[in-house]
Amino acid sequence: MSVVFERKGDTLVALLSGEIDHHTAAEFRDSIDREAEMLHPSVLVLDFGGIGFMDSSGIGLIMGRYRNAAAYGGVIRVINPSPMIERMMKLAGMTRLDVI
Amino acid sequence: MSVVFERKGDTLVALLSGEIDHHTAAEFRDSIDREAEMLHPSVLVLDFGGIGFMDSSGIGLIMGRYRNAAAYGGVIRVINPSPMIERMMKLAGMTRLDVI
Amino acid sequence: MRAKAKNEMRLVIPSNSANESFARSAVAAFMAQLDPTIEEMTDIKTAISEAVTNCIVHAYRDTIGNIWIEAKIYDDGRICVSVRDKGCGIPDVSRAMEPLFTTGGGERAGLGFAVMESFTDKLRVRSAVGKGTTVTMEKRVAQRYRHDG
Amino acid sequence: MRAKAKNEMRLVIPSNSANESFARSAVAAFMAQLDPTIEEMTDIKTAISEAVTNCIVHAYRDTIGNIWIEAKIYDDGRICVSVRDKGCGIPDVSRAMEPLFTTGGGERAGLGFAVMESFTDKLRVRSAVGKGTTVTMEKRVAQRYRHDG
Ligand SMILES: Nc1ncnc2c1ncn2[C@@H]1O[C@H](COP(=O)(O)OP(=O)(O)O)[C@@H](O)[C@H]1O
Ligand SMILES: Nc1ncnc2c1ncn2[C@@H]1O[C@H](COP(=O)(O)OP(=O)(O)O)[C@@H](O)[C@H]1O
Repeated sequence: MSVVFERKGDTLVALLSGEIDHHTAAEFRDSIDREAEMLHPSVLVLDFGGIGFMDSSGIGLIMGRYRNAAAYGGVIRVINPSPMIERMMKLAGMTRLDVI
Repeated sequence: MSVVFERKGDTLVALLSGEIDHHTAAEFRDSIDREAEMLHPSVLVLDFGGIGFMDSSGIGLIMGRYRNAAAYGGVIRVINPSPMIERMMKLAGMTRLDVI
Repeated sequence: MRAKAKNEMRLVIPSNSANESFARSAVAAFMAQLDPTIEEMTDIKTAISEAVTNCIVHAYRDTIGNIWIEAKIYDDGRICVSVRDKGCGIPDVSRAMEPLFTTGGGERAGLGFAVMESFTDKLRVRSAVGKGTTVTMEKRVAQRYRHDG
Repeated sequence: MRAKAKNEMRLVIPSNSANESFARSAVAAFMAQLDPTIEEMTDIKTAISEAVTNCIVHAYRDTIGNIWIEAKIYDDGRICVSVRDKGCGIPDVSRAMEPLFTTGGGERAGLGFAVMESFTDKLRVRSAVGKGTTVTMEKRVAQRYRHDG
């Protein structure tokens, strides 16, 4: 797994690569939270374009980041989910969340 | 696994692809023998360029074709072995066989 | 009458989270004999990942225990996988299976069973508190023409 | 003193020849945790393929029986794999291990043990006629720097 960060003004983009399961979710979480804690970006973009596999731990990862961002007044956006990941997000009712 | 044949005069080239183990060796053997029985080529070329994995069943495959060819006065040649396959052939003392 | 399995495998692994990816890869490699599509393969991998994660996160919460995985494939293209633990068990299975229900805290989505249900054709959960849990899943892989029988 | 295994797996499969490729893929997927080179991976896959094939071709010649595969990995980068059958056994192990010796007929090269020996660091064979055979192999994978510990 790896996370590459890019700052665009008040937006932080996290480009995730690899597979997301409960094991790797902890690593993704730690590295995203470390960066977001420092910057408190008003928009945190999670780019799932490099994710080849994801189970429901990935939904937990999104929900956890959503709560963290909400706590300091930020929002998150999910971009480039594969059809598989979209299907998982629908299962989670995530069309209502502020994620595209 | 698959075998593609090419005739060049008295030479029959068999282009092998896939993995060779005891399970697939039987399929490789049947399809090579069927063609060789019909044509009795004076040179049977086994092209290992498309073989991604091979265990010692591949050496058995070569030795069996060598014996069959010898029975009707033909010879065989092995071409494009990977370093791994070459190592296996050396283990079998196959530098002495008429195989390059 | 139940068809005889064409092939089967049994796998035992400790509940290390590093084994989540191994378990789904192993079942996928076994399933390759059915010549599934990438999507069918991913569905099964995802469902296995959920079941194995539940053993690691819930069944053996603060300990390491064994996970038993059994897979069978049938001539008609079905794959049947069971994932078993001897962990804490589930007091109320139908409640546990409700989407979004979780006892796992903020980083769990409560969607494991929902995913297993949605990504396979059949899901059965048997559990006894203090004894453990067995999850059995079945999926039919579309039969395509195979040139080598 | 023997180091404790960092991870392990046990796999049981019937002696279908279709399982040769599954067995080596499963061990390779397990071994991935050691971050081996492609060549180290291929060495182990080849050795496993030989051991499993021997169970199928020799141990259970005209029948189907179970094959037990156990793999352990250690913090120092070693992988240890055993392949066990309850088949016919080997009457003379040192003779069987001689290169080119085979009871398998014209399509067997008699090189299985030679390959296992050459492609791993340690090979041990224990066998009892009528009871079965256990082959144990060990290989050390070069330790490389790992950024995620
Ligand atoms: N193997 C298991 N052993 C014990 N409890 C389990 C097991 N699997 C599931 N559970 C219980 O069922 C709940 C719902 O599981 P699931 O739908 O997979 O969501 P999640 O894993 O995100 O919590 C878990 O939070 C847990 O309480
Ligand atoms: N698991 C086994 N059970 C019974 N006999 C075996 C087993 N493994 C090997 N043998 C015997 O040892 C011989 C040599 O084995 P090997 O070096 O692997 O070559 P090959 O498999 O090509 O015969 C075999 O021909 C067989 O007689």
